[in-house]
Amino acid sequence: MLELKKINTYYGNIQALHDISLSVEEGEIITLIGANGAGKSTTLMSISGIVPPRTGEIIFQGKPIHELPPDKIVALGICQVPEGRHIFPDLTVAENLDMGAFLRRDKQGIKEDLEYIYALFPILAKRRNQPGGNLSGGEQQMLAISRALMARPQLLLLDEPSMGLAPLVTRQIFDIIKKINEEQNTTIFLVEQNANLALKVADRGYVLETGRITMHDDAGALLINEDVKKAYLGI
Amino acid sequence: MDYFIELFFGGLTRGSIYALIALGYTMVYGIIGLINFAHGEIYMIGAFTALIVSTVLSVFGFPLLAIVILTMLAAAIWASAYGYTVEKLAYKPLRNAPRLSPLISAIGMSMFLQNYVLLAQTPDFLPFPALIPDFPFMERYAHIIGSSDLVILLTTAVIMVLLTFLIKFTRIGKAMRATAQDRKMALLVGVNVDHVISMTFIIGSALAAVGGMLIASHIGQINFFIGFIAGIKAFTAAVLGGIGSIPGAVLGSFILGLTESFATGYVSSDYEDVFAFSLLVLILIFRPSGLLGKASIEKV
Amino acid sequence: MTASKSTKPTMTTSQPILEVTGLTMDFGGIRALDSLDLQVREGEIVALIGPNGAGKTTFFNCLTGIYKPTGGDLLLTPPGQKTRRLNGLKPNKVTQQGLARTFQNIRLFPNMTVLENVMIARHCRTRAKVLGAIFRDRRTREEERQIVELSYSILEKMGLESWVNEFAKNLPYGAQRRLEIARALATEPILLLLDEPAAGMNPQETKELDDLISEIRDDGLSILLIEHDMKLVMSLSDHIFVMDYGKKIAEGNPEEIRTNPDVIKAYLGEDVTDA
Amino acid sequence: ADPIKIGVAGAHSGDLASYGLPTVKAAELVAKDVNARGGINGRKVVLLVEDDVCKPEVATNTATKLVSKGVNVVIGHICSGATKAALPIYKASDVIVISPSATDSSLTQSGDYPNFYRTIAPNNAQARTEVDFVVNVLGAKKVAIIHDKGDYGKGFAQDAKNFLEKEGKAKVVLFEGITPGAVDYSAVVQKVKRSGADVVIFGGYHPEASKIVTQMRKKRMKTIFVSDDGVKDDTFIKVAGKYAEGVYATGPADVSSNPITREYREKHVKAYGEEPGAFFDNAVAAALALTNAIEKAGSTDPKAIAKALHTENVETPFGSIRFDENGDAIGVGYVVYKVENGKFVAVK
Amino acid sequence: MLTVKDFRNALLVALWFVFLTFPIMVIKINPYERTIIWRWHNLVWVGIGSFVLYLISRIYLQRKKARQQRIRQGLETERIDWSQRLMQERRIYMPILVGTALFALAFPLVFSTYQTNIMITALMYVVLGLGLNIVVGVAGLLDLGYVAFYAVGAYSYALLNMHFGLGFWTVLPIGAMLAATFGILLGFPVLRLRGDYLAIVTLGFGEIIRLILENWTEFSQGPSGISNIPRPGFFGLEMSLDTAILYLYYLMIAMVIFTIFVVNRLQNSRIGRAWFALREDEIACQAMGIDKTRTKLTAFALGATWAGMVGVIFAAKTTFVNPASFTFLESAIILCIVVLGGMGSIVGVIIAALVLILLPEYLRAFADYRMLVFGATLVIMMVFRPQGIIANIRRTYTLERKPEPAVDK
Ligand SMILES: Nc1ncnc2c1ncn2[C@@H]1O[C@H](COP(=O)(O)OP(=O)(O)OP(=O)(O)O)[C@@H](O)[C@H]1O
Ligand SMILES: Nc1ncnc2c1ncn2[C@@H]1O[C@H](COP(=O)(O)OP(=O)(O)OP(=O)(O)O)[C@@H](O)[C@H]1O
Ligand SMILES: CC(C)C[C@H](N)C(=O)O
Ligand SMILES: [Mg+2]
Ligand SMILES: [Mg+2]
Repeated sequence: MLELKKINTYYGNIQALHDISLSVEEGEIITLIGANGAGKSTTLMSISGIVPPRTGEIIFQGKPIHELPPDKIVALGICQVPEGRHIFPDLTVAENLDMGAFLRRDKQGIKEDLEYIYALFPILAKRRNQPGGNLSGGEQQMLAISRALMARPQLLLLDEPSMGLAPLVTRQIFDIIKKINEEQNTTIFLVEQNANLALKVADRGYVLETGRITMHDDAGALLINEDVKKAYLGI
Repeated sequence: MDYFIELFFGGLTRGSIYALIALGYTMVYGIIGLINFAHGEIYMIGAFTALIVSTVLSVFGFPLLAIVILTMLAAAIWASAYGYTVEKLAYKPLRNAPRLSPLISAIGMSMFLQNYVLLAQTPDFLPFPALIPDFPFMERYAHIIGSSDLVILLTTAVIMVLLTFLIKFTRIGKAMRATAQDRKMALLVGVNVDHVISMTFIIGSALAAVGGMLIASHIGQINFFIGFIAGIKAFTAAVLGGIGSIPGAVLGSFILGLTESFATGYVSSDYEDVFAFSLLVLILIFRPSGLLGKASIEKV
Repeated sequence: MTASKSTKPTMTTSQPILEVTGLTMDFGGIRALDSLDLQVREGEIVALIGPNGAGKTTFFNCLTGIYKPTGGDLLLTPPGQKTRRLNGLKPNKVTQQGLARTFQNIRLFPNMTVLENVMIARHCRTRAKVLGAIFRDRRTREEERQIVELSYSILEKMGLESWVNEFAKNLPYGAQRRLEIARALATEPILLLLDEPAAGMNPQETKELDDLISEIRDDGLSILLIEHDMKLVMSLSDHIFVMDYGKKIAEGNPEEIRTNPDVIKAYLGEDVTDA
Repeated sequence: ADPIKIGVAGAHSGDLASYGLPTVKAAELVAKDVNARGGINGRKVVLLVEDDVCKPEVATNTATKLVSKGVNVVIGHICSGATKAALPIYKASDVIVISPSATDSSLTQSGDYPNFYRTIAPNNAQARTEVDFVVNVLGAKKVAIIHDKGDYGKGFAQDAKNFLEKEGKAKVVLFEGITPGAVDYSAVVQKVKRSGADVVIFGGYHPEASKIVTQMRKKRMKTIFVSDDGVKDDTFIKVAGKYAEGVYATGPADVSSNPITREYREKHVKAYGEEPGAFFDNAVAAALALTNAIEKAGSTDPKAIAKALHTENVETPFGSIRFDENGDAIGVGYVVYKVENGKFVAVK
Repeated sequence: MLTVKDFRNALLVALWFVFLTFPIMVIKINPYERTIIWRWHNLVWVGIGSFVLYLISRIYLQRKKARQQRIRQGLETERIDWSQRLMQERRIYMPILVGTALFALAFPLVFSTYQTNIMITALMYVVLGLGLNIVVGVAGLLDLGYVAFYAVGAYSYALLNMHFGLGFWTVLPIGAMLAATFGILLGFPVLRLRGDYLAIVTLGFGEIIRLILENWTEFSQGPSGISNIPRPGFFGLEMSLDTAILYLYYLMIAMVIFTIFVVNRLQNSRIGRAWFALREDEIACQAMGIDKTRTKLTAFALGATWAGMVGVIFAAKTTFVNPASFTFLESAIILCIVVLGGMGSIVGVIIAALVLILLPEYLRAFADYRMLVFGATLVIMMVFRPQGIIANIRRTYTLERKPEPAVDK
C-alpha cells in the first residue's frame, strides 16, 4: 500500500533521514521504534509532505506522492496524528473534529462518524463545546486521534500516541487502535517510544537509528530480540 | 441634543470608514500574525483604480449606475490582485523568518507602493467624483447625515455580517480559522494553507478597495498618501477591538470614530488623536487583548 | 549541589516543607482543583499521579504563581526556617523562595546556548545591576565567574558538558529534558517540581532518568513529581498522591497505591505491567 | 572669471514637490537669460539645485552641502520650517538667502536672520489683509478660526486671531486645529455650525480646505469661508468643484498683466510645455532681485549684495521692488480673491 | 540552464504584472479636463522588466540549488556565512576594525563638510539603532514609538536652553534622564501587554508626544518650532561652521564608541542574559526567578536614555526643532535599522544604520525614485536575508578544567 524507496530528508543542510526504505501492506499495523531524535517523526512528516524528501520516492497505492503538497496527500487518505497533538486551541472540541473531516463532503457519513467517536471517547462528547486548548494532555490526545479518524483515513500515521497519557488511557488508546484496524480496516503506521506496547499490537516493526533503518522483522521477533530489548525495552 | 446626534452620526461614519480598512488588517493579522503596513496602500490603490476607471468610463459616456458598479468591481479586482501579489513577493518567502522580518518587509512595501503611485500618477490631490448621489429622500436629514454617510454605514454593516458568516460557516472560513491557529496542523487535515492565506489577502484587499472607493467619493479627493494615515487609525481600531477578531475590528472602529467625534465636538479637535490613542492605552491597560480579543491565559 | 546541602536526610521523621491545604482553582465554570490537601516532607520524592485532566499541572501552576488560586493555602517551610505563604506571589518570587520546576511541554530558551540556559537560572541568586554590568567592577566579575563555574558543574553532573556552547534547540529531546532539570537545579531550590519528565523517552532513557532523579534527591532536595510512567513512579517515590477531578482520591506508599481499588479503577486499569 | 554659484533649495521630490519645482524652473529661466547676456559682470551663473523635501532635518544637510560647494547666494528654501533650520548655517557662512514662498512672520521680523530676504509677504501681512476684509467688508461679528496645525497654517491662524482680538470688532468664537489627512471633518464642521460664526477663517492648504468646505456645504451650512494663499490655487477650485463657489482666499496681487510676468510665463510654456506652478512669479522675482543685486554690487561680497538688495530697485513680476530693513519685499502684498464661476476673481 | 518552462513562466509572470499595473501605469487621467492619456510604452517596460527579473531570480535560485547539491555530494565544502566568518576570525576582523577606525578618524579631513555632516546624521542613527536594539533586538519588546524619547531629548535641550540658557553639556545628561523617566512612566502600565499590542500602544504614545508638542503652543511653540539652538560648546570657544561640524563629528564618534562599549557590556551581563531570555520565553523566564516587569522596564528605560541623548545632539546639530521631525516614519526607520542589521547584533546595526541613512542621501540624484528604491531595498533585503545582515551570535564560553570565561567576540 505504501512504499518508501530510499528517501533522504533534510532540515536545511542537516540530513535527518538516510536512504530510508520501508513498506506497509494494506490492513496491517506496523511500528517504527527508535531513540529520541532517530528520525521517526521526520519519516512521518516526509510521508505527509510537510518535510518532503529531497531524493527518493514515496509510492502510495501505486502512485508517487513525494511531490504532492500536504493537502493532496491527505485527500488520498493518509492522515497523521502528529507528535504534540496540535489541537486547534481556539476551536471547540466539536469544531476540531469537524476540521478533521475538512476534505469530506458526505454530510451523513460525517455525522455517523461523529457519533462513533463520541461513543468511543465519552469525555469528548462532554467537552464538545469547550475550546480544545483548555483540555488536559490526555483529552487532547484523544481529540487528536479522533480528529484524524474523522477523515476516514486509509492509512493512519500515529506519532507517539501514548505520550503523556495515563496508563489506563494508554491501554484504551491501544485498544482503540486495534479496533479501528480491525473494524474499519484502517492501515496503521505507529511510531512509539513505548516499544513494549507498540510491538505487542503491531504486525511488523522497523528499528530506526540516527536516520537509518537498522532492523526489520515481525513484531514478535523484535520483542524477543536481545539488542532491541537492551536498547529500547529497558530490560 | 441635535448637536449630540450630529456628532454621533459623524462618529459612526468615521467609524465605518475605519472598519472597512480595519477588517483587512485584522484578517491578515489573525492568519499570519503580521501587521500588514501595506494594507493602507492597498486601500489607496483601490481608490486610485476607482478614480481612473470611473473617469475612463464616464469619458466614454457610461450611465452613472453602470459606472458605480463597474468601478467597484474594477477597484476590488485590482486591489485584490495587488494584495495577492504583495503577499507572494514580500511575505510568503518570510513565512519561517524571525517575527519582525515580515514587518519590515511590510513597511518597505508600503513605502514602495506609495512612491509607485506617486511616480506613475501624481503627487497632487485629485478630485474624486461623487459616485453616490444625494438621495432626495435624505434631503430632510442632510444637516445631520448625508447620503454617502448612509451608504457607508450600510455597506459596513452588510460586509460585517457577510464576513462573520463567511468565517463562521463556510469551508474557507473554517480553513482560515484553522490556519490561523496552527498552520502545520491545518496542512495535516488537508487545508491548502497557501491558498487560504492568499484568499485572506484577496478578501481583505477587496474590502479595502470598496472602502477606498466609498471614502474617496465621500471626501471628494485622493492622493497617494491617504492610505498611510487611514491605515494607522484603522490598525489602532483593530487592536482596540482585539486584533484577529472580526466583530472586534468593527466595534473598535466605531468606538474610535465616536471618541474622535465627541472629543472634537465637546473638547477640541486639537487633541482629537491624543484622545484616540489615550483611549487605546486605557482600554489595553484594563483589557490587554482588546475589547473582544481573547484574554488568553497561556496554558503551560 | 553545593556543599552545605549534602547532609543526607532521614526519611520518615522529617518535617513537611510544603503544606497545601484546601487548594481550589476555578476556570470559569470548570473547577480544576477542588480543596486539595497535600504535603511534601524534607528529602522525600513525592509523586502526584492521576488521570489526564485531573489537575496535576494546574496544581503546579498554582504552586509556582503562574495561576492565582481561587482558594486555599500554600505554605513553604524551608529546613530550619520560618514558614511562608506562597499564595499570590509572582512566579519569580516563588522561585526565589526555593521552588523550581520543569514544564510538561519543554520550555527552554531555544536560541540561547546550553550554558546560558543554566546561567539564566542563577539570576535570582545574583545581584549585578546595570552599573555593575557597565563598569564590570571586581564584585561583578567575581559573580560572573561563579555563575559560569556553578552552571558548568551542574551541566557536568547532568551529563551535558559536551553541549555547553550548543543552542538549546539543537539538542536531542532527552537532552533537552535533562537541560530543563539542570536549569531548575541552578536556581538552588529546596523543592523541585518535575512535570512528566519521562514523557517522550524510551524505556532505556527513562531508566537513566530514574538514576538521575535519585541522585538529585540524595543531594538533599525534595522532589514533587508528576508522571504517567508507573515503573518510574513506583521505583522512585516515597509517597504517592492520586488525584482525580481536582480532588485527592488516595495517598500512600507505592505498594498501597498499586493495590488501591479506587486508583486502579480511575487510573491504572486492571493490569499495570505494560504501562 | 569664476562662475557665480546660486543655490536653489526646496522640496523637489515627494508630496510637496509641486511647491518647490516651479522655483527651480524660474531660476533656470532667469539664469539662462543672464548667461545669454554674457553673465553678471562677466561671470557666468551656475545653479546648484538641492532637494530638502521640506524637512528641517534634511534642510540642514542641504544647506551644508550648498555651503561646502561654495555657493554665493541661495534661492529658497520653500517651506518655513526647513528655512528656519537652514538659515543658521547660511548665516554662519555669510550666505544671502532669498525665499519665494516661506511666509512665517518671524523669519524676517525676529531679527534672528539678517541674511534672509523674501519675495512674498509674511503671514501677518496676509492675516492683516484678511482680517480687515472679514471685519470691514464682510462685516462679520463672530469668526471661527481653524487651521491644519502646520507651521504655516497655524502661524497664519494665530496672527489672524491676534489681530481680531486686538481690535475687538468681531469675536473669535472658535480657534482649533484639525488633523490633516483625516478621513472626515464632520465633527469640526458641526462645531463651527454650533459656534454660530458668520465667517470661517482657515489657515492651511487646499486639500483640507476643500474637504471642509465640501462638508460644510453638504450639511447645508452657508457660513462664509475665507482662507489663505495655500488655498488660492486652481487645484482648490477643481477639487471642491461647485462647493468652491463663493469662497474667499487671499493671495499675492494678481500680476498677470505685468509684462515681466507675462514674459516669464511664456518662456516657461515654451521651455517646459506647460503653465508654471505655485510661487513661480515669486521665484522669478527672487532670481531677478538677486542677479540684479549682484550686478549692482559689482561683486559677490555678501555685504555689498545686501546693501544692493535694500537700496536698488529691480523690475520683477510684482513691479519695481526693493527690500525693507527686515528683508521683506516692499510693495509685495496680498489681495482678496473670490471664487466666481470657477475662477478666482480679485475683490475690489 | 533555463528551460522552456522557465521562459513560459516568465511570460506568465510578465503578463500578470502587465495586468496588475495596467490602470496605474498606463492610464493617466486628468480629472479636471476629463482627458485620458494612454501610456502604452509603460506597459512594454513593465512586461520586459518583470520578464527579465523573473529569469534572473530563477538563475539565482538554480545556482543556489546547484551549490547545495554539490555540498551534499561532498564536491564543495559548505561556505560559512561571510558575516559569521567576519565576526569569528580575528585575522579578518582585526584589520577591518583598525581600517574602520582609521577611516572614521580621518573622514572629516578627507571629505567635505557636507559629507561629514551627513556622516554625523548617520552616526546619530547608529546610536539610535543601538539604543532601540536593546529594547527590540535584545529584550524583544516591539517599540514603534521610539521617536517619542528622541523628541523628549531634543525638546529638553531646546526648551531648557531657551528658558534657562542651559548649555549642551548640562542638558545632555538631563535629556537622557528625562527620556528615561518617560520610558519608565510609559513602561509601567503597558509593559505587560504582549507583542503587537505593545507595538501599537508605543506607536500611540509616540504620536501623543508629537501632538502635544504640536498643539501646546505655550509650552513648545507649536509647529513653528524652536530655532536658534546653540551648537555644542567647547569651553566657550567661538567656532566657525566648519569647526563646529568637525567638533560634532568627533563628538558623535566618541558617542558611538561609548554606546558600543556600554551595549556590549550590558548584553554580556546578568541583565543582558535576562533580556535575551525574556525575548525567548516569558513564562520560563519568570519560573527562573526573573522579575519580568522590572527587567523589561530596565530595557525600556535604557533604550529611552539613548534616544534622549541623541535627541539633545539632534537639537544641537540642526539648531532648530519642530514636531515634524518626530513622526512615526522616523520610528519605523530606526526599527528597520535594528531588524535589517540583525536583531541584537551590534555590528549589524551599525552597518544597517550607515546603509539606510547614507543610501537615500546618495540616492538623492535619483530624486523621485529615491524612496521607491528605498522601499524596494527593504523588501529585498528582508527576503534574501531575513535574519538580518549579521545574525546575532551568542557569546560562547570556553571552559578549561579551571573554568575561566573568555569572551569570544
Ligand atoms: N524543525 C527541525 N529543524 C532542524 N532539525 C530538526 C527539526 N526537527 C527535527 N530535527 C532533527 O532531526 C532529527 C530527527 O528528529 P525527529 O523529530 O524525526 O526524531 P524522533 O525520532 O521523532 O525523536 P523523538 O522521539 O524525540 O520524537 C533530530 O536530530 C532533530 O534534532
Ligand atoms: N487555562 C485554563 N483555562 C481553562 N481550563 C483549564 C486551564 N488550564 C487547565 N484547565 C482545565 O483544568 C483541567 C486540569 O488540567 P491539567 O492540565 O491540570 O491536567 P493534568 O492533570 O496535568 O493532566 P495531564 O496528565 O493530561 O497533563 C483540565 O480539564 C483542563 O481542561
Ligand atoms: C506653501 C508652502 C510651500 C510654504 C508656506 N508658505 C510656508 O511658509 O511654509
Ligand atoms: Mg518524534
Ligand atoms: Mg499535565
